[in-house]
Formats: sequence, structure tokens, C-alpha cells
Amino acid sequence: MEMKLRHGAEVLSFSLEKKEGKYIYRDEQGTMTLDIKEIAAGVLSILADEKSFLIAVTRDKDRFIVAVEGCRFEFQEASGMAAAGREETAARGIIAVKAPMPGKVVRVVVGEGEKVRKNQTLAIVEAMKMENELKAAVEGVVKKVNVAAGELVDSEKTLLELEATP
Amino acid sequence: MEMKLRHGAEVLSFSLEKKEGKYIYRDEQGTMTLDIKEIAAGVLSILADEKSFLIAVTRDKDRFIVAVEGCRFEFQEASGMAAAGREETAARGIIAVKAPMPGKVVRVVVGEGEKVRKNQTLAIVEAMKMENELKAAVEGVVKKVNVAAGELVDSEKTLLELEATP
Amino acid sequence: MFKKILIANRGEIAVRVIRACRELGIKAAVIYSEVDRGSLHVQLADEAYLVGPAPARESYLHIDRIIEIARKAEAEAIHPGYGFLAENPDFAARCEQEGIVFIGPNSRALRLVGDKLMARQTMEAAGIPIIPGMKAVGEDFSAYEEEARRLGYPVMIKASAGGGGKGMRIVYEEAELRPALEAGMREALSAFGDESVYLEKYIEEPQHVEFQVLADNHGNIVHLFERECSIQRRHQKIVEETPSTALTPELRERMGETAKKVLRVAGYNNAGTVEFLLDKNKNFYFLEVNARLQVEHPVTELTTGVDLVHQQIKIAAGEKLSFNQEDLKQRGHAIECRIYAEDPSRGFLPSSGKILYLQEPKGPGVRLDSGIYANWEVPIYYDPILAKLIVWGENREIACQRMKAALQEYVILGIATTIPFLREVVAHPEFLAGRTTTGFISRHLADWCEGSDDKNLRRIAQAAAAYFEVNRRPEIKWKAGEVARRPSPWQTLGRWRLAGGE
Amino acid sequence: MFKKILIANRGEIAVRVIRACRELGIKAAVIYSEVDRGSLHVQLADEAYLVGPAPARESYLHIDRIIEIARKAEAEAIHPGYGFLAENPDFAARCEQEGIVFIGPNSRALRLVGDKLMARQTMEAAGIPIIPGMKAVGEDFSAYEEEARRLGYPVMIKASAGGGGKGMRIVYEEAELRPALEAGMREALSAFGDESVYLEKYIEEPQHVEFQVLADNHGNIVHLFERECSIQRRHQKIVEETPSTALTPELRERMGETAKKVLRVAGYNNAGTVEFLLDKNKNFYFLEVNARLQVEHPVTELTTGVDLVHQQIKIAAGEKLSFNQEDLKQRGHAIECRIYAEDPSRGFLPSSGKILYLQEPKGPGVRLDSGIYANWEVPIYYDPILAKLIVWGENREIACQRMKAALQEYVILGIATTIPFLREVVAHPEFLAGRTTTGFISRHLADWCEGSDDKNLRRIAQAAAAYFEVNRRPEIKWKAGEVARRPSPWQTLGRWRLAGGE
Repeated sequence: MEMKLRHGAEVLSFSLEKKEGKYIYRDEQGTMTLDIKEIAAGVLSILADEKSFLIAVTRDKDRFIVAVEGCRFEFQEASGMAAAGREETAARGIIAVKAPMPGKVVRVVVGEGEKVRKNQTLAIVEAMKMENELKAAVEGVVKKVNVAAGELVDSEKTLLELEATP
Repeated sequence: MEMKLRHGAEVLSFSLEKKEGKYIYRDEQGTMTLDIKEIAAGVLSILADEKSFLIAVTRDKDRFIVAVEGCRFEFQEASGMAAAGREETAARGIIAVKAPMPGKVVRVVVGEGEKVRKNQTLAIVEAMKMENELKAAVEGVVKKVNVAAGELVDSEKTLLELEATP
Repeated sequence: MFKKILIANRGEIAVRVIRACRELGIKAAVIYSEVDRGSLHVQLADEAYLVGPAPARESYLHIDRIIEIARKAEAEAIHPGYGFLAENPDFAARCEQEGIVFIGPNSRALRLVGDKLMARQTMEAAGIPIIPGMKAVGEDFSAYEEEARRLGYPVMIKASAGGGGKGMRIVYEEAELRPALEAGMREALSAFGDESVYLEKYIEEPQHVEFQVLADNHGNIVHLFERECSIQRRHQKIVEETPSTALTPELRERMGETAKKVLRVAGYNNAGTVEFLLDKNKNFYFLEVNARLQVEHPVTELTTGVDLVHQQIKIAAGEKLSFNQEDLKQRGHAIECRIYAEDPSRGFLPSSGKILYLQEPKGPGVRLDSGIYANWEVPIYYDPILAKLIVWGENREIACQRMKAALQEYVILGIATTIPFLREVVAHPEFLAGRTTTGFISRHLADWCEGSDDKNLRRIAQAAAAYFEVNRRPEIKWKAGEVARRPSPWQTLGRWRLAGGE
Repeated sequence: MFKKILIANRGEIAVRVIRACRELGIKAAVIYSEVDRGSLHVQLADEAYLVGPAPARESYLHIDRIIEIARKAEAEAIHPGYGFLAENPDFAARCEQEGIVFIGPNSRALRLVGDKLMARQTMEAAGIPIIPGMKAVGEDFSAYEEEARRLGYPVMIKASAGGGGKGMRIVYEEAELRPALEAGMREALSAFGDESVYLEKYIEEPQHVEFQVLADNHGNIVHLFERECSIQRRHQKIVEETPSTALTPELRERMGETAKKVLRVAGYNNAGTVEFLLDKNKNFYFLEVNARLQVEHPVTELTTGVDLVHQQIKIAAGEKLSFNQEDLKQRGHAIECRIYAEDPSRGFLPSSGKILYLQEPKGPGVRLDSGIYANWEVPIYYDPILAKLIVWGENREIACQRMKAALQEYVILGIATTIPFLREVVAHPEFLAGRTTTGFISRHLADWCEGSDDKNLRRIAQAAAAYFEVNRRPEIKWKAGEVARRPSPWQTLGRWRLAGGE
């Protein structure tokens, strides 16, 4: 199979095929013959010319998370990349302020229509007993407030929308 | 659901039903309300009145193997019992000599038609570097030899058949 | 000895205490909140009692409910662990009134040392060196403002009821003082139920060295040497070790004897820790008493051979210490790394979610005190500590190598953790050289970001992702407890185009 | 120091050596047979080389192939583990010829002590007490017959190349002698490639006490105290501990010095163990030298604080011992239980198959040296050892309690293991009282059968089976790495009739 994965800013194109019980990995760098054994669900033992790698791999939505030799790699599927790109375009000019982690809103400091300075605190979210202040990344105006104090939020939810002053 | 399980010589009849998020266990001894949470595939946390049990359960063919508090219980399904019964009846008079564990046949000491004393060695099976001698449980005649030295066998396979001298 | 103990805590420390109870032949009962039904401490306990809804104030901090459960369970004693009610003198006093043994210091000593300000006053009066700063809560904002000016910036805000870095803030200039005080007070209230804070002169680049002490109810007191806890992020320790590379035998003895004096002055019993700051000139200042079992207690256990939880329980049951100061010796070197559900690439922001995969390190000299398991959903309500990885080695070098190897073996997928960051810490040349100060992380690893430049390793990871994708077809059936015996997707084909034939 | 070591072994001991290499900054290469591709040592090694088909003689005992792999891998040294080629003097000599360091004694010493008969002659000549019996192989059957008559039955058959109980048989009467000799010779051939056996007087109800010794290449030699290994089934140890309850400090010193003398007489270097039998009157007899790392080495490590595998590697690299006899002290008490794939209810018959579920014990003072994982198929070709559970405690009582608790936490489903049996051993009043002799199992636990009389526990187990059955529907889909989010079968109904409605 051929595959395209995004890793940070890079796009990685490669293929993996099965041949005589082994797997052939190919990319522009060259070819590797891999002996792959799935020893449990999502756990692979890979021998690449006698070098041994123990690998854990899982998926979370469109991300692959792979741990090998204590290093963690996160890859994004190429299809997911396109979607992410579209969303970004649509939101141009409006900044969606999201919680950096799931937690509870302690306080929303600003109201709709309020002008804010860069680095001004917009809201405070608490998780695992630590408070985190969400600050304005740019100078602008609060367009919308979607949450209130006491509300539980995840890291997907847009708490406030901020329109940057041009 | 109602269930019948065999445990050693006993047959255990009981039922388990779900009610308001808890489970009701019933047998002739009485009723228990259980709070069951499956924390991983085959791993259950059960609270029975505030007593906490961590349980691992799995199936191997018609057996349930359950580990709780360091004790292991093996239950057999009621349907499996009947089949076992039939097999036993069919073999009356002829004793099937099976390997006590999977292993390799080192030597078959007797031949077909040979008369054997009680406790005479019939064959030697090796597993994990230990030799085990299979001995005749009764005086009799070897009816059939199904294996040869060097052969790998599991614990299901009948190695020899022995007809008991009446 | 007790027949049953109620553990008023959760996570790894509850599990730790359960194991200690089992070894002493004592039944272990625990409490759990509604989100903790699936938590590890509930699975391993002998008995588990629902205490209330998720928020700590309605569950793990709910004194009435916990006392009621102790009664119902017929527990003779309560072990509070660390955090939650561990250093709450009202809770200790309530236990005393109810005739339930509180496994910790008596409530008077707890009140004295727990009020960091009262402790500062008392210790100064007893001739023990303290850090310059306030000895009482400010009446209003201007009192803090004036004190800060008097001490000179930067100053440190501390919670009077504090511990574990909660409520703590460094303030570098006057403009930051008010918001920092407010945030510190809110955090203190949330963590301890008490919003009192005070100011101290901020001592730059100190080392944080603490001494473990045990005091029985019969006047016997010993110290079990030091723990070096300088590696901190957000004023919270993340790496601890013993012995400290900063102490000479002479300084060790002097600080140890001072630590014993501190607890004697406070009328303290059971296990306690005396924290000191050590400046560049090896002057030490009394910082505070941690009137509980410390998170980092295992490094002391591994080097002294004394089980501190066993000792806590025995002391609480009225037993005399079975050893004296001369019997205690340090052997080898121990290091602890705290595994938090935090993203070190993003300023140690908490990270919650489901643990999709877990592989735990093992082997000689490796101890893992853990409160997690695969498939567990880490709740957002409590401290983000997941586990503590502790190693012992014949010397510091072996211990560092062992820790590095163990961290490499430790895999948690699904949530961000401090594991990759800790690996950088213990492999850092300055750490290996023993140059550990509280500024270590901001100086050496401030811009740390997870990732590997090893392109070959990445190619292996890519191959694994591809293999996983092909084998993770929705029609595949998995059987409980085993890897599915399934038709090879390489044979059945699917929506994936095979790049080459077989 | 070496850059790369080849480990010529498998299972838990290969894993143990891999970890030691990693801690010393050495790359670890391993060999594996065709059935061991999925084994844990292959997963954890830096490099893994296929050595041959499953049978040991074509893989783990195949000297030419192993040397060839060491060359290919550019390994400077070979660690043989225990068993297989560990005590094979031809292999050690071959390594010496090839310029590869054999991590173990020199081949001459190995040949001397490995030939149990030659060792008996040499030690007797040096004034060390030995057990009455043969000092050479019998020329024919009648030689054994005569010697047996001379000694008087019962007599013990032992493999001259032996160790680990392989080839050993007690013979109670003359009629049993011939078949026992034949079986012993076959087993010895299969295990060691050498069928020589000899007879010794069988000493009834002795204690088996051995001393760990380290000797560097510069003439320095120390002992690391004793291990008590009396709890045996089939002449193989299954529980070991240190210190031994049978030794006084004076006897300990005398035996330790004798052990050092044994190895000096043999011209021995690297790690070795001197085994003694201790009779009821505290007389001790030299039994044999185990010229390898012992299975039970961890109990010595936990009490002395010395990592024996590190020491083996350092000695092999030519380093001097960094400590002397006076530096070594025993601290606390350690116990090891061997977890075998054997069915203790059926005379310890080997049990192979797939590990359907695995839960490993953890916590303070608990060490697990393991070679297995969930879903692994235990092969039938090799020694049935799966893992070793080792605990440390401040004293013997705590260590016993901790072992009991750890064994209770240890769950392996799918194959029979010695776990439940070992729990009975360590909880037995005679064991707790320290009365351990080699007849312990046949005297106290001969008729042991797994099972629990606790009807209430059984009802919980029944409920679990029922819950499992309902939730284990074939149409249920499992996703890799997580518990399936699936429709509740209680809602979807199925072939099971619900006893009551919701």
C-alpha cells in the first residue's frame, strides 16, 4: 500500500508491501526489508536487518501515534490534512480561543464587544487543580463568548471568538 | 440470563440479570447485588456490598477460567458436559493413553498386540527438557499405536489404545 | 495492631498504602468519587465506599462523609495519603474526637506546622534560620505591596496552608503582584480550603534539600537522611534523589539534627519532612514542615531499607521505633521521576483523556508506584500525577543510567506525559554532573520540545503506522483477552491498493 | 568496556542481561530460534539474530552458529546466561580461541568444576568435606550396582555435567536402579550433551545452602553470603531465600571462607556459586560448583546491593573488584519464587500453550524478572521457567507477607503455573517458622491440589463467567488497543434468556 502522512510540516510518502513473509518499505531514501510481528494488539516487534525495534502504535481520530525506542511520533493522515486546511481558511480574521486542555471554566473575564489588548487575560480554565489563564494572542475585539463560569469544556470547544484589529 | 456450570463434580445453577445499572445474582443460597465494571477485555472489578474483587476471566473452548483473589476456578459449560459423557461411554473397555502435556515422543516402548503389566512403561514423552513415562493403568493388551518416536503430540491426541484384561 | 484502615485518598498513593496494609495483615478500605469507580485503588482494595460526586470538595475533602464511612466500615484508623485532607488539622482533630486514629501527626502539631506563618514564628524563636519575609498574613493588598518593596523584588507568594507548589508564584515586578496574589489565593482555596498567602524573599538558584524524620509517640525521634528535590517545574518537584550531591557528611549531620529539633519544637509525631533551602554558600534555611508522607518518600525507602508507610502505621498504633539513629545507613543512590499527565512541550499543561496503550518499565532496581492502567480515562478533577518511577543503583551513575533505560521502556499513548521530558533531564550533562538547582529546567530545558531527529527511526515508525492501518480493518473481530486470529488483510485486500504483488 | 555483547540465551535471563548491558552503555545482541521470533528477549534486544530451528541442539546449543553470529554482530563478548552453553568448557575454550570474551570462568576451571567427579576428587584432596560416593564414572552397570550396595540405598544419581536437577534421580531399591540410570543418562545427554552420571549417598532431609562468590582476574575474591535453597520439587529449587535461618554468624563465616577456598583451588574467575549440603548436625559438605550466574542470584543482589550481572561483565572486561569482603553486608531478607509452566496439581507436569491473560505483581520491594507477556505461546522445547518473583523486606516476616501478597496479585490464565502452589508454600506455618529442608514439599504439600473452599468467592467467579459470556458475543467488534465501545448485549438481547426484565 502507498501512504502519505504528515509529520509536523513535512509530508512523508512511502509504501509498504508484503513479500515472502517479510515487508518491504520504500521511500525516496531507498528500501528496507522488515520482519514484522504483531505481538499484541497495536504492539509490533520489527527486525530491520537484525536491529530490533519494539513499537506501540495506536490511532486517535486521524492521527497515528507511534512510540519507538522511547520516542513518540505523531503522524496525520493526508486526508485529515486537507480538512484542517479548509477550516483554517474559513476562520481567517477571526481567532477561535480554545481551552488548551479539557477542564472547568473558572471565570470569563471579558464580555462580548469588549476591546482587548494583546496578552490580556480573557478567561481562566482549571484542570487538575492548576489554573491556566487564556490570554489574547493579538489586540482585538471579543466577538462572541460561548461559555460561562463553572462549565466543563474539552480542548475542541471554542470558548470565545476574537476579531483581530487590522 | 440463567446459567448452568459444572465445577468439579458439582453442577451450579444460577442467574444474573441487570437492574438499574447493577447486576443481580441469584442462586439457591440467595441473592447478591453486584456493581460490575469491565475495566479491560476480560478484567472485571466487582463490588459486592462494598467488598472489592478484581477478576480475570477467559474462555478456552467450553471452559471458563476465572481468577479471583489469587484463586483460580475452572467451570465447564453444561452443554460440554453431555458431550464428554458420550465420549466416555463409547470408549468403555478400551483405554486411550494420552500424553499428559504437549511434547515430543522420545520412545514407544511397546508394540501392537503386546501384553503389558500394570505400571509397565508404554512410551516416553519429553516436554521442556523433562521426560515423562506413560505407564499402563491396568493389565492388558496394546490394541493400537498411533505415534512414533520424534513425533510432536498435544494432550488431546491418543498415543496408544489399551484393552484391559477382564 | 489495627484490623482495618480506611484510606482517604486515590491514585498511586492509595495503591501504595493498600499494599502496605496487606503486608501488615490489615484490611484496606478505600473511598472513591463517582468518576473513580474504575480507578486502580478501587480494584485493589479489600473494600471500596462511594464518597460523593467528582469535585474533591464533595468527595475526597468531605470530612463528614469520610468519618461516616470510617464508622460504617468499622475502620480503626484513617490514612490520609498526601494532598486532600493529609495536612488538615480540623480533620485530624475530628478523627481524635471520634476515636479514630489519624495516621499522621497530632492535630496541634499539624495546626502549628501547617500554618506556615506560625511555623516561621516558632522556628525563628527556637533559633532555627528562616528565609526573610512575612510572619503573618497581610491585612490588605497594601500590606503585601509594602512588604514586597521592603524585601525587594523578586518575591515569592506562598500559601500558608500550602505544599506541593500549589498557590505559589514568583513575582518579578510590582505590576504583577495583584493578579498573582489573586491567582495564588484562588489556587490555595481550591487546593487547601484556605486562601491565606504570604510573601518571602525569593532566593535565586537555591537547592532544595529536605530531611525525612520519624517520631514515635514515646519521644523517640530519628532522621532518615536527605532528599534532594531541586529539579522543579512550576515550583513542583519532578525529580528527586538521595543522597544529595551537595551535602558533606558534616553538613548532613548538622541538617539532620536541625530537622529533628524542628519537629521536637513543634511537638510532632509520626512521619514528617523538614524542608530546607540551601544557598550557594551552603547556608541552609528552614522552609517548612511537610506534615505527611511525601510523594518522594520511596527514594528514602530504597536507600535506608525502611518502609515509611509501615512505620507510619506502626507509630500510629502506638509502637516504639525499633531502631535508633545509629542503626540507619544510606546505601547506594535512588532517583524518582514523577510521571504527570502534562504536556512538557506546551508549558506542562494538564492533559487528560484515555490511556490507549501502556507499557511499564521493569527489571532489577526499578520500582513503579503507579495508579493507572491501559484503557483508563484520566479524570480532570484531581492532581495530574499518574505514577512515580523510582530506581536504585549502587552509585549515582548507575542510577542515572537505569532511570534513562527505564524511562525509555515506559510507554503511555493517548495522553501527553512528562516521560520524554524526564528522559532529557536525567541524560543532561549538568544533571549527570550533579549540578541541580531549582533553576535547572528554566535554564537548560526551557525550550524543550518533544521529537526525534532520527530519520531512520521515523521510517520504522511510518512502517508501523502503515502495518497498523492495514491490519486495523473494521470487519476484523477481536476476542476478549487475546489477539484476534483473523484473515490476513494482505490476502483479503481492501480499500488499500497494494504497491506490489506478493 | 565492551561496546557490544551477544547473549546466547533466551527467556527471563536474556532479558535480565539485556537490561544490565543497557545500564552499562553496552549494545545487547541476542540469538533466537525459529519458535522464539515473538519472545520477549527478541523484542527488548538492540539486535536479534536467527540461530536455527526450535530444538536446542540446533539453536541455543549450536556452538559454530553462535560463534558465527558473534563475528557477524561484531560482539566482543558472549554472555551465556544459565543453562544451555553456560557451563560448557568446549564453548568457553572456543571463545578463547576465537578471541571473544566468554563472560564466565576460564575454560580450564570450567572443565574442572563442571566435571562433578573431577571436582569431587580435587576438593577432597584440598581437605574440603565431600558427600560419600563415586569419584569416577562407572565402567558398566555392575559398577553402579556395586557402589550402590556399598553406600546403601537410597542413593542419588547425578549427572557429572549436571546442574538444575537435570538427570538427577533418587533410587530407593535395587530394582529401580537400571531404569533410573537410563532415564538420568538420557536426560543428561539432552540437557548437557554429556550422559555421564555417578552415584552419591543420599543424605535425607538436608538443607541446601550455597554461597555466591565473585573472583576477578587479578586474584581478588569475595563471597556475597549464602542462599538457602532447600524448597525443591524434582530436585529443582523453586523457592530460595537469604539469609538462611540455619546459619549462625560463625558458621556463615566458616562456610563463606570454605567457598572462597573451593574456587581458589579450582583456579576460578568471574561469578560462581559453591553449593553445600547442611545436615541436621550443621555439618556441611561440598556438593558442587555452579559455574554460572544462578537462577536465584537476585536474592543476593537485593540484600547485598551488588548487581551480579554488572560485576560479571566488569570482571570479564578485566576490571578489578571495587570492594572487598569487609565492605559487604547483608541487609534485610529476600525471597525468590520460581514461576514455572507446570501443573502442581498433576505432579508438576509441564504445561504449554497460550497465555490468555497476564497480570503482574508490583509495588515496593517487589521485583519481577520475567520472560513472558500476554498472548505469548509458551514453546515446548525449553526449560519451563516463565519468570522469577523476588521480594525484599526488612525482615523475614515482612518478606513472607510481601511474597504472599505479590503471588496473590500475580495472575496467569491459559496455562497452569506454580503460582497457587507457591502461595501455599510461603503461607505454610513450617515455612514461616523457617523450618525448610529439601523434604519440605513431599512432607507438607505432597497431596496439594488447587482450589478454594470459599463458596462466596466461587459465586463471584460464577457471576463473572456469566457477565463475560453475555458480553463476549461474536458480533462484537473490538478495536486495537482499547476496550470496545459496543452496544450492551443486555439491550440487544440474544440467545440468552434474561431471567428478569429491566
